[in-house]
Amino acid sequence: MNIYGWGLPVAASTYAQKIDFGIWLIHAAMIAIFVLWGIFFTYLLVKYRKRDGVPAVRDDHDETPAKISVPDSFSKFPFAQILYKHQGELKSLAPDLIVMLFEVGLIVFYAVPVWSRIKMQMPDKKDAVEIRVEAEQFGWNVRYPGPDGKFGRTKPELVHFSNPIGLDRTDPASADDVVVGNELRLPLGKPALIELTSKDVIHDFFVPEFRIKQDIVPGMEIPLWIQPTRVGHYELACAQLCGFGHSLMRGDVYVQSPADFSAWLKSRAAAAPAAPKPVKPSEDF
Amino acid sequence: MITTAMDNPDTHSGVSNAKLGVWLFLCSEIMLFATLFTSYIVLRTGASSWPWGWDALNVPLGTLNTAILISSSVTIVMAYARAYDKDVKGFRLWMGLTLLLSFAFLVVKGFEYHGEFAKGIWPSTSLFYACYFTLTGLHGIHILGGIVVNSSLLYMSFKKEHWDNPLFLGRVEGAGLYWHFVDIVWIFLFPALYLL
Amino acid sequence: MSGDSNGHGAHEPSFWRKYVFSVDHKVIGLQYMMTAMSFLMVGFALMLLMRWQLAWPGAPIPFFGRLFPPDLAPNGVMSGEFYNSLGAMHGTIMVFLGVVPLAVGAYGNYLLPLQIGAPDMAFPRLNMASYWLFLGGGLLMLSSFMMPGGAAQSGWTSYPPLSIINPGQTVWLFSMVLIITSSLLGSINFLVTAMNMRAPGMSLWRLPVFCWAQMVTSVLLLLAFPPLEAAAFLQVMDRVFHTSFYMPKGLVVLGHVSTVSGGGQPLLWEHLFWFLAHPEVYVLVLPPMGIVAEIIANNTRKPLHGYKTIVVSMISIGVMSFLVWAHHMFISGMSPALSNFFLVTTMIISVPSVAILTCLIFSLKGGSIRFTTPMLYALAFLPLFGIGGLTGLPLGLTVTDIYLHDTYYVIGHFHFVVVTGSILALLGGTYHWFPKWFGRKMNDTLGKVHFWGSVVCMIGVFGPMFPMGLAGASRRLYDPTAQVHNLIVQPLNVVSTVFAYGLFLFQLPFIWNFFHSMFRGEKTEENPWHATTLEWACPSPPPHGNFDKTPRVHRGPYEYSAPGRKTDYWMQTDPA
Amino acid sequence: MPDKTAAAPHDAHRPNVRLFAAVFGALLCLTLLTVAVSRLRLERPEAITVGLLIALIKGGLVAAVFMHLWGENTLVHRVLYTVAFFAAFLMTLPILDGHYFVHLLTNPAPVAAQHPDEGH
Repeated sequence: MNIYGWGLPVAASTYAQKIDFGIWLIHAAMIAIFVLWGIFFTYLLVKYRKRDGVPAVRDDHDETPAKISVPDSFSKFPFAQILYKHQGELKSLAPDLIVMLFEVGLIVFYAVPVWSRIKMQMPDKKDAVEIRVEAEQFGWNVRYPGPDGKFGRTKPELVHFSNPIGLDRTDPASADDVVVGNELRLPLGKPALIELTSKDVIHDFFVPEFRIKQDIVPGMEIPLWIQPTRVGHYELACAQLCGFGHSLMRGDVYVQSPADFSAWLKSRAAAAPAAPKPVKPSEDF
Repeated sequence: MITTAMDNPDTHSGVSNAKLGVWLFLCSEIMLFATLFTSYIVLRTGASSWPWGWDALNVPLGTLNTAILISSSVTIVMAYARAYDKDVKGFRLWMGLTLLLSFAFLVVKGFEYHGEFAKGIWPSTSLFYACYFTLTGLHGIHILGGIVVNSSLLYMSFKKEHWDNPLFLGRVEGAGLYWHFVDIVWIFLFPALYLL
Repeated sequence: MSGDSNGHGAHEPSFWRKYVFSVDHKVIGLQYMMTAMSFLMVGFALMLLMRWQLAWPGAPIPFFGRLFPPDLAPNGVMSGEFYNSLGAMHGTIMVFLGVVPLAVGAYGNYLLPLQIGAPDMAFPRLNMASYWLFLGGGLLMLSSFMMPGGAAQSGWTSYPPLSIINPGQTVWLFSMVLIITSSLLGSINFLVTAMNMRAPGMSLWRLPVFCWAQMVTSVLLLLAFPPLEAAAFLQVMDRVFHTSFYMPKGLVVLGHVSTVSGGGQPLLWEHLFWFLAHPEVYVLVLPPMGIVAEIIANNTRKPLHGYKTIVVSMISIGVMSFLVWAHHMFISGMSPALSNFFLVTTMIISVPSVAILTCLIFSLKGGSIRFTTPMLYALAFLPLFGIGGLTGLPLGLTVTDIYLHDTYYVIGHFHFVVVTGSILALLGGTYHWFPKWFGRKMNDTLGKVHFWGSVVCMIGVFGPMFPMGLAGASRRLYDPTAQVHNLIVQPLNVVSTVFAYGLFLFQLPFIWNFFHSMFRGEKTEENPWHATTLEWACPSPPPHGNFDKTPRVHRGPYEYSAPGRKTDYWMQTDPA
Repeated sequence: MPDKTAAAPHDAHRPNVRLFAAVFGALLCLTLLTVAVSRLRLERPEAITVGLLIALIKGGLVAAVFMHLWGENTLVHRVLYTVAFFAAFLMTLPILDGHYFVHLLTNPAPVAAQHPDEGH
């Protein structure tokens, strides 16, 4: 099965289908509104085109309401009179009412619940794979806490091309941290809790197959969660202009079976440098 | 033209062009300073620490400047009162005093800035000083603008043709409105930066 | 405002006073028009360069490639920096120097005093100052291409810290301050004119829709621009004095630890920027809506359906437009709870917009529709702007915006709004009011060629962007083929580019038509379209001072086909 | 509506010099008061409340008396209400968002919820 095609890419996370549902529903409604409206529009253009000897006919309801005379049958019902007099305005608001009801439905039953599910209800750290993603011009540094489950300290002064996130290897917690460049591996079916940080400018974490997109703002740690539903190789792209190399800023996302994932993580943790290395100040870089 | 239009309440708002124009301009200024205050509040709440004005700035000089600016607000409204009574000399006196006070404000501000620079403090020193220099600096630019307007009115008051022009009093009032607005901005800036 | 407003019996002014440093709102309006249209062409030319790179990434630009300095385009191939500055400048020029000055500066300046029956603006000299500030800001903006460091390359949104790190931004900020000041002076002038200078009998409910649109627009400009001005000052401070309003602590830029004191917040800029930039969208849209309403009423030969509904909708759009700005920031890292507030306001603002479109369509009912050239533009506006509006729906909804944000879907959406909406209406307005400006008509055949060519090409350029966005193609990519998920929709980029060149070709008849008709076009009378509003009650072109004697207004703006009258139009000035 | 009977040529306000003097005195006293209160080093929230309150009174006096807002044409009042409305939103919403920023800084641990996700 092809991942990419016309229309939306393949859906590979739990909330992807919810987002797709909204996209298709709105597009169906949009097309319906546009077609109905287009038919009416064309009909008006043909029917009321200029013809010799056929003058334009003013609609009574184009007049100001005060001038409209109300039929006698309405005399007993003052409210009905008002409605009758304001027919013109009410008629033009009728399509609005339909659109409004549709929108209210969307907000109440779809947008607010799904939004809070995706953006405001993060998984518990116990059940989740914790990952930190630090973006920079123009690449991704993905960090796993390693067997001890703790992220080590980082310092901006220690940033070096061999140590892209400035990991302080003197901190015991950071000794087994796994740092990989431009590669994000996730286990299938388990929620991943990702903390997004940026080293320099605003970037954006975008994986089309997961339907997730989140700006990464320097100075902030923005949480995000993903629960993959499909094994595969996807793409992590930056979606916020971050400089001249913006289009080159991409990474690979691999969703693996939990067994494959932990095997990979173990091999990487074993390969992590154990002893602290002397680090030069970054000015020499 | 204007007087005939004023006679037409259907199609005239009842506020003269100059005054309405000044008020609309002040509206945009309100939005400008509202933005600056918003930025100040947002940055301050987000900051890990924020110095107390008494430790970081020269509060006595700031208080003096507040008094100077308030006095200049009174002198300009007195100048308006004199212009209202067509008292040419009185107008010149009060307008001259206003100008004098506004220069005094800038001089005191200059001493204050100088004191900070001498201590090696620049806008880039910390977020607090960035806010302080930017906000007071922009306010100072507004003072300069006011000085230009007020001195041109003082200059105009030496020509009789302007006193015969029914619009002259409106101009004095407009300049006053602007000056009071600059005063109000300072009334909020002073506690925000120096005292709290 | 003293003696300037009344030019009768004045001696003939010199060439400079009459055509260059004029205080006459009509001359200033035409100056705005020429300048803004030139800027539109410049912005369009930048886009043509970008479209080449997007369709055939890495291919040398034909003919022009060698003309650029090697650091911008080595061997004629556009560099990433150059692409980014083209993108930033395209957005800035089109919005701030093209469409807004055309819609407000040109049309508003020329038509507002005429339509309310005033001899000139309330403050003619201020009006001249606005134009010259605008021109200065515009030229400064253009000159930034020639300056060391080049033009701004952080997008028209200028998000920090990128905009503070990147070269070229300072000139952008300074010219923005000039342009903003120009807009502020202009909007004060418009509002005072509309409040105080209306002819006797011209009560607010007798104003044409176009005047209402200009008034609402002026309020938006007046109150939305100052926050950007303040935000721009702060960014200037960050760039020039190394403060850190928008710079957080501990940045490491390309391996170098930043030395600024830190503590700033990039999101603050986003809030302040969008506080302006969302109302700005309605500044782009409301005056063209007013133009469409005028043209439709005139060419259906009947009153607009729901005049008051349209006006009230415009006012509510104006109010609401201040409360929706953060729907541009749903995924920016802003508080997700706050997003729900902006979601609701965004859905509310769609209500008055739909009401206006509905009223305009219902206005066709019962009419006797003349398919004149301006009417074609006004009619095309309705469905095409409708597409732009409808595609805003999935972008305004928080959940679907997660996926569609910053993709080509967004580009398609707002270009349908601004290009097939605003620009189409503004072009239609040119055909409609050209007889008033120059006393001559534009050629009809060329107008129709221009119309059909432009509409087909515009749809061809922007239509493919929707499927591209759905496939996940991001905007602002120098080389879209660098990301795997874009490859399948890359052919659509080629389609878009081809149509963009077509669109350029179809503007040539318009340019020729405009200048040729200015001098050689068929002469017309005062009121060639048999319209009812006040601008048609004075000579074409109107003299300095506009009306021979102050007009007196007796009725509403769209008294077409009134029963019991010989002619099918009843001018606002006709006594009986 | 404009007062057409006024002696001044247009909508000017008759100045009241005594009132101006009184306001001047009040403004100076309030300035000294706010400086004195600040010397007390109250807790930040209280200090801000008091300082803001005094500044509001001072600003209000200047606006009402010196700028003649007291007794000004209602159009000017309406214009100012409009601006106040928009400025209120301009200030509140970014400040609210600023609080979220602080919240993220101080408790990065996000909300727990029913995970893993039920639907596949």
